[in-house]
Amino acid sequence: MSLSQIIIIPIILSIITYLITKKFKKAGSIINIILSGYILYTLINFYGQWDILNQSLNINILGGNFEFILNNSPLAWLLAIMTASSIFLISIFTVHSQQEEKNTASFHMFFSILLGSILGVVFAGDLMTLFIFWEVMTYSSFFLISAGKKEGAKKASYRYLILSALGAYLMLTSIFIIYTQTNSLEFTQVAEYLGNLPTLNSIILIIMMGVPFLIKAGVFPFHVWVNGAHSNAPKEFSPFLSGLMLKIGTYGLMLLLYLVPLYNILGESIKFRGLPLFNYILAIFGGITIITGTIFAIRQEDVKRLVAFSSISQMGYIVMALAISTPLGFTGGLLHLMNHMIFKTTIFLTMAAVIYRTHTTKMYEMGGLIFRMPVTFAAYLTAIIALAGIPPTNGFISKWVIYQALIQKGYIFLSVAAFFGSIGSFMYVFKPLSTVFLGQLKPEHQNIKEVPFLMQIPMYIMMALMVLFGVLPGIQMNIINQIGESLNIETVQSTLYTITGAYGAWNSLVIFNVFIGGFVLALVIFLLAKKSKLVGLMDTYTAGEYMDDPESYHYAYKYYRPFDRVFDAFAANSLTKAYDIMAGNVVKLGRIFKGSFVTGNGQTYAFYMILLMIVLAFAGWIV
Amino acid sequence: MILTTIQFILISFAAMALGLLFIGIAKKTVARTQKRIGPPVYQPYIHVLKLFGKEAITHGFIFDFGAIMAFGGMIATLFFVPIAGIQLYSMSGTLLLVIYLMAIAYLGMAMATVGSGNPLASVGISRALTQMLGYEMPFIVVLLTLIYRSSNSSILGIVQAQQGGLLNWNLINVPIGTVVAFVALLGLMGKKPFDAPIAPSEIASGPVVEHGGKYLALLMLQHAVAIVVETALFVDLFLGGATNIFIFIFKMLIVWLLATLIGSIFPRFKVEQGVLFYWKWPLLAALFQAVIIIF
Amino acid sequence: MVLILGFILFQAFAGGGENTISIPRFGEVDLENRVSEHYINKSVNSETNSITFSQTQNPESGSANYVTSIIANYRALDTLGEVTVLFIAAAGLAFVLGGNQENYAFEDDASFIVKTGVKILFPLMFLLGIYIIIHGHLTPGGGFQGGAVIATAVLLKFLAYKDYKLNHTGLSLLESFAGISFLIIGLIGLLTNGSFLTNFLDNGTLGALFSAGIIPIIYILIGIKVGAELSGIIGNLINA
Amino acid sequence: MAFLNQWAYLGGSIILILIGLFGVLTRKNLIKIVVSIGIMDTGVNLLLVSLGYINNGIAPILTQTNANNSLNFVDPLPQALVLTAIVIGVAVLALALSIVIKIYENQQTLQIDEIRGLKL
Amino acid sequence: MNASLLIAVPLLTAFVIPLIGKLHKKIPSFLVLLSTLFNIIISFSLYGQVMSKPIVVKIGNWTLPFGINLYVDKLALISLLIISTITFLISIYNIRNTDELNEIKFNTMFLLAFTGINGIVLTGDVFNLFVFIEIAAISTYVLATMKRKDSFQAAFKYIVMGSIASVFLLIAIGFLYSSIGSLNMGVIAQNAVDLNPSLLKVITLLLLIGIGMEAELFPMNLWVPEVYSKSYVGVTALLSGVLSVSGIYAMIRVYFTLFGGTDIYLYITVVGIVTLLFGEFIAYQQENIKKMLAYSSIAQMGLVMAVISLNTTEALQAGLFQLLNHSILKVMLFIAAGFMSYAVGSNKIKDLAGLGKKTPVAGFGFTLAALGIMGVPFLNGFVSKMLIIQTSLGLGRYFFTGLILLATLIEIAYYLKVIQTLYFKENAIKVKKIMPCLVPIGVLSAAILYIGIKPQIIINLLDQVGTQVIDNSNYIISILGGI
Repeated sequence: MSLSQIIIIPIILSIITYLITKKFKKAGSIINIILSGYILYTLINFYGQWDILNQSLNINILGGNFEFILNNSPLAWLLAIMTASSIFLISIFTVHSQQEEKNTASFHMFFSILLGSILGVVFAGDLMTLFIFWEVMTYSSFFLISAGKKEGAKKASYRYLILSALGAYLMLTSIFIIYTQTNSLEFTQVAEYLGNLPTLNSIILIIMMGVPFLIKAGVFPFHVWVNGAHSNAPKEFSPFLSGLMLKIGTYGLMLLLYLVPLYNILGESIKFRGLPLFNYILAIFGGITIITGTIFAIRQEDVKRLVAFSSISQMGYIVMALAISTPLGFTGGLLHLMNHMIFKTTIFLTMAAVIYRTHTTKMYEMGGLIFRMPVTFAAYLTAIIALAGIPPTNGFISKWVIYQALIQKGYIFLSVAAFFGSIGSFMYVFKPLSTVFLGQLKPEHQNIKEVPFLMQIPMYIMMALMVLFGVLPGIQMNIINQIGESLNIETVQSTLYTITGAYGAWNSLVIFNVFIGGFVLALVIFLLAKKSKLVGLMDTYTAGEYMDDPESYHYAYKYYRPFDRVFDAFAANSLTKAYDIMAGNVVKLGRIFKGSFVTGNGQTYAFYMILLMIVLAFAGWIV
Repeated sequence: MILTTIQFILISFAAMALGLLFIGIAKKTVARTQKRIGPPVYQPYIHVLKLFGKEAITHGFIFDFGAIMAFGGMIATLFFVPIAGIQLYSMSGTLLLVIYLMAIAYLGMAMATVGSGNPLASVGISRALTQMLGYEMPFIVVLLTLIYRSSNSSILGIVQAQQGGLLNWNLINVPIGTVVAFVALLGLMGKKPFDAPIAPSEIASGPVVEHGGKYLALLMLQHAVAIVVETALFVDLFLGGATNIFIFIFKMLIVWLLATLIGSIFPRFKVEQGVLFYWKWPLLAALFQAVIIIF
Repeated sequence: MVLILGFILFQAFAGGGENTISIPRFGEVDLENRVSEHYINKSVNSETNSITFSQTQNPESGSANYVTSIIANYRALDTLGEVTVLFIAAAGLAFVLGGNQENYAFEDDASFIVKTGVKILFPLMFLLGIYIIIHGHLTPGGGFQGGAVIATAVLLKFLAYKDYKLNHTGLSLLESFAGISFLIIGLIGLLTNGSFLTNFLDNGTLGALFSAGIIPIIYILIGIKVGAELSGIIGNLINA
Repeated sequence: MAFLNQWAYLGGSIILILIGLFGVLTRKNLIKIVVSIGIMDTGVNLLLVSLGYINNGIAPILTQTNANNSLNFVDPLPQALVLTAIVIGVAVLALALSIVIKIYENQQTLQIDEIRGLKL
Repeated sequence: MNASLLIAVPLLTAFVIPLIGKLHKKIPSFLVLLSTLFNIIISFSLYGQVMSKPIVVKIGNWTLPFGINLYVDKLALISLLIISTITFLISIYNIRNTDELNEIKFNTMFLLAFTGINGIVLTGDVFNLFVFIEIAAISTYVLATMKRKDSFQAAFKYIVMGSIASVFLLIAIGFLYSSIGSLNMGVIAQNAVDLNPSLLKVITLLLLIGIGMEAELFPMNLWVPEVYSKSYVGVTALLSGVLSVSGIYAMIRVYFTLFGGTDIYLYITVVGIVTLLFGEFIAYQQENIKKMLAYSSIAQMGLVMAVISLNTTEALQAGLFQLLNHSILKVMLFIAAGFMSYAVGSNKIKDLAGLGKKTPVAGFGFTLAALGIMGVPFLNGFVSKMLIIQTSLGLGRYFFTGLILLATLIEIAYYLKVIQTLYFKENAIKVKKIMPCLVPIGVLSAAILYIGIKPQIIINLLDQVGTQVIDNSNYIISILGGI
């Protein structure tokens, strides 16, 4: 298949998917599995053919002077692979999990459209193509989100689309401003043009272009949509939303930061510690995002909301690292981008599995599921170890590189934010672990089973990936370095299992050995000691009390109350309110218009007609 | 290979022994400050051996797994903290690593305890994690300052940067940082006034409430190793380490005793009080220090 | 408010500078630069030549009444539209008032004098209407005026008799018929001379009764239509 | 006098229009509004005719007495237009009246501010 | 074929309907169908001829500029095609759904309105324009009362405003005639440049009021919401999708052809923008779906006028494209919405919850059209939006663009609400079983998608239209011959 085909085919196929799935519920998943699998295969064949693979797709639009320009670069390839693979895995997951859903057909249709549009976005060779597929992506994801069962889904997706549309229009405006100057929208020409502009104008243009990306990435001022959307989306879509949609936003940011080398454009502007102020502000936004996300994540009682907020904070890392735009920062950002996709997808998948069985997302309504769903637990455990950045998983490596980048430049605030996020992540990832999987098993969950095998497959694969990349980060470094070359950024030197940071190198093999060693030692000691006897969970120290119902014996609700008490004031007035007020004003203005003009009295209408004439007449004399 | 393994085992057991000794000394010291005679110094060894002998109860595999993970993780951490310049595995950039490796141990412990299904344990863990967020912030800021200063993120490198006399110690060059780090160390070691997580009188010494027999023994060993690791880390970072093992241990002991004494005279913070305390003065001081160093 | 508007409207008469066109002063209209000159000289298609009453043979749009010639011939499309408007009004009115219970007719018949007067007047007025319609192209008046007169006659009937009814279906059929034939005439013009509403008949002598081609026919049709519609409107308004 | 002679018709007709407009804008009775519309129409027609007037011109009809096109006829076109305009005006008025009747039947009043749906 | 048939045939049919309408219940609807179809065919047959040079049809065979003439250039042809096609589809919809109405009267009026609209587009004579505007207006007055009950009040307002507008129009025509001495658009266009400025201004303002009535410009459009929401769906669709087209056409004729040389475009820009914002802001907080659509179409009209009044070829191109899309999309929206609200017997948006599944066809139609208006790629609305933004930015009108984008954002907001209600909410209102109006929605959807994916043809066509309209010398020459 050619590039244009892998973009168009899913979009065309979606309708067929819809029709078939109306008949056979499982068909949609299977079609998507095959489709994404095949696309994955094709993409793997594309590996290495950078910039040879330039194609144009002639759907004439916008007065014929336009055609889709597609281009295969390492970065695009990476994101495409990530997209296809995660859709592949999630589709495997949906075979069972979509059974009791009502609108399965539309789910799969939009999922497949989404696949095509995201591929279009990443392979886009010019701004217009990017924009068009961007819009398609936005709308299809909107439908996917609002298909969520919860009532909040409507509001969330609504907010999501309005924000996205706002961003889209800013982008569009800047695109056309550029287009009217340079009759081409190829990234290279655009970069050239922006380079020649006076700094202020180019910054304004770039901000207008960047806002939609920031919105998609859920960065600080625009993060309001993320939690609602993630927590209310269908349980199978949340993994994708968090694992990839957010990354597409960062992809756009990367285009601005590196392909349109912001660094050169802002070369002579104000600098802060050798970093253009613009980038620094972006990084600061990243930091704020981390802190806000963490604090809110710790507060949550709904597990999906919790993970959603953790996504926000993790995106903060990526944006921050990318904004620093040193080689280390770039590498760290990309590494974390990949790793976050892996472990966040896993977390959401496990949560989807849990919801699939327990039909609730409130953490205090579950508990002790470890004995019922061990595989899910294992996957979740690995994922959170990765998320909390604990060796020997992939999460730590990327964070380590980011820290290196931060320390190298000595950004104190950013470092504090980063560490706050990473240590806070201990708190919020441990909360579901302890309240959902550990602790007392609820009576109503006595006889639930582990999810079907098909739903376990993605978890296994993800676990394997996390450990693999934890031990051999060189695999990722390889493609990252290629990306670096293609964007002519000097690369971080690395072997299969070492990465050389600014101060000191990383050697995952040693750590792995030592870790195994310690673990074995402990195991030996443990086994040497006397065999212990197994007792039930209710058979514990109760200070002489008799406890008979697990409900009251499961410490889950408001797990971190003391901590939350510190931030109550902060959480009370969030940014969301501000946006709601804005929406309210539109209504008010409408009321004013209506009240003053649409009185329902024909004479008033006539009066306004005359008034208009008079006003215009006098305007005519004045002007 | 064999040699490495043997060294590995020896070092770990040495560390355990040392840690238990420290615990004994601490008990003695506290008793003396409170006008008591206190247990003999070798009491902890007896405890551990006895516990290994006793029969224990378990609450399922996560209970076992957690205990193993806690101990193993702490052992693993041990090997990245050079004690008197000895570091079995040579690797640069260990400082950040150590912090996170310790986290493994804590995570394991947390899992084990929560896996027991005892709410008191859960409360303890939630407190512990909350407090962790408290003391890590200033501590890590100080560490970053050190790394930036000696432009090297490996502990050995920082030690080497302090060689040659008292004046090169970070104790002198980074005084505020040292103080902050020490206060953070108190929290790290769960000493009063930062021992809300294991408050024996409120939550029946929280995390370990369910542990008996070998589990408790494992946790005690883990605690012992943890003490060694933390004190050694402090010595390495601020007291210029040492080439001679005895001097090194002496320094560790001083730090440990200091911590113990302070702990023995302070009342207990509530958790959020602790956190807020850490974020008020220590964090500000650490940031101030960092600004001084970096600019 | 309204006065300001009036002020604005009067601006229109403000004489502009030279070489700008503005509204001529009242009564000082110069037909030279208006299209109507050609209408008066009947020289739209042909050359300007002197026209005299009852002598000129076959002038273009051969009606002695210029207004009629304009209405029914030069600007016949307007008239068609106008007829349509009236048709819409009649039909619409019938529809709007259709099916209402109340009856706005008088309680009882008018006095004997009125009745007798109507008895005498009705045929005369009807006749007068027909006369006006037929001589539309010679004398003042025409289809509309005649139709109006006829409708007035019908109104008299209503005044006189409280339970006077019109046959609305018949009227509407009449309207439709008249309208259709108007259009058909136009279409015949289209077929014969390749242009809609062309005067395809011989114009005869200026001023003769049977002259001016299709103008009398159109006017008769209009007369029928208008008479029917207006009386229909009256009927509907009085008692639908 | 000359002034009057010149402005009587134009000005008068415009004033007539304005009166009608004023009525439409201010009257509260539906019938009166309709009547005012009628006044406006009349004003416009008068305006059109007067725009076509020529000083001491004669009616644009050839008859035995004035039987030649070289005579000083007034402009016939506006009169034709006015004829059309009148008819249209009549149509609109009739329609408006019928609607007023219906409204009266539904609401039993003609005052605008008592009628639901006319004044909210 | 002769263009005058475009007026004659529908009129004839309209006259015939009362005669034979009694024979069978459905005859009137089918007659309407036939005549609209006939119009489509004629318009297409004129296509080739018009592309080479504009057609001038003399009525009554009088030499111009003395007789009345019909004038068909590309713009007129496009408008004719839009009008007749849309009306055709609406009348297909009417066949099944006019049961509660008086068939004969309704169809007669419908057809007469159609005639009037055609006349507005075709005529080349100012007074004739007035006559046809009146025909369209009066017949819509009647149509507005079709639903009986409350619709009378709305219709009365409509009549009052309409008659004031027509008076103004008449005054303007009188002034034009008495100053220029002819009613032919060509002659007027030729001399309009020399008009005395104050006179010119008065005339243009009067015309703005008079024709703005049809073009639904603010504040002449205040009758729109009530009439739209109170009248029968087919009528609403006709008003919004067809009458407005003719209104815009008349505006273009007057302001580009008659007063092409003069500078009066700022008025329209301002009025257009105000109309746009007015419509969007009110539509945003409507609970009644028909009113929402009404305000939305007001806004669209404003947008079209504002864009057109930028007075360049591209602007005309963009504006006309938007107009085309508007008439397609709005008609679809009105049909679908009317269908759904008929199914649940309510106009409240919240009562339509879950109808996307219960009445799939209408739901699909509404959603597609709404997405088109929002400007989703690969639908027609996207292209026109692109063109508009491109044009206005190309002219450096940043503020203007900003306002347009703001309006579009609000538009997206309220259409989304409806879509979500349709698909992702539930309520227990029971749905009447009625045959889905498959044909119109199908055709319109096809059009939307086709234009969205291959706008090439239309864009080129409109480009030619723009170039032809933008300087009125073409018009003058084609009417009066070489000057």
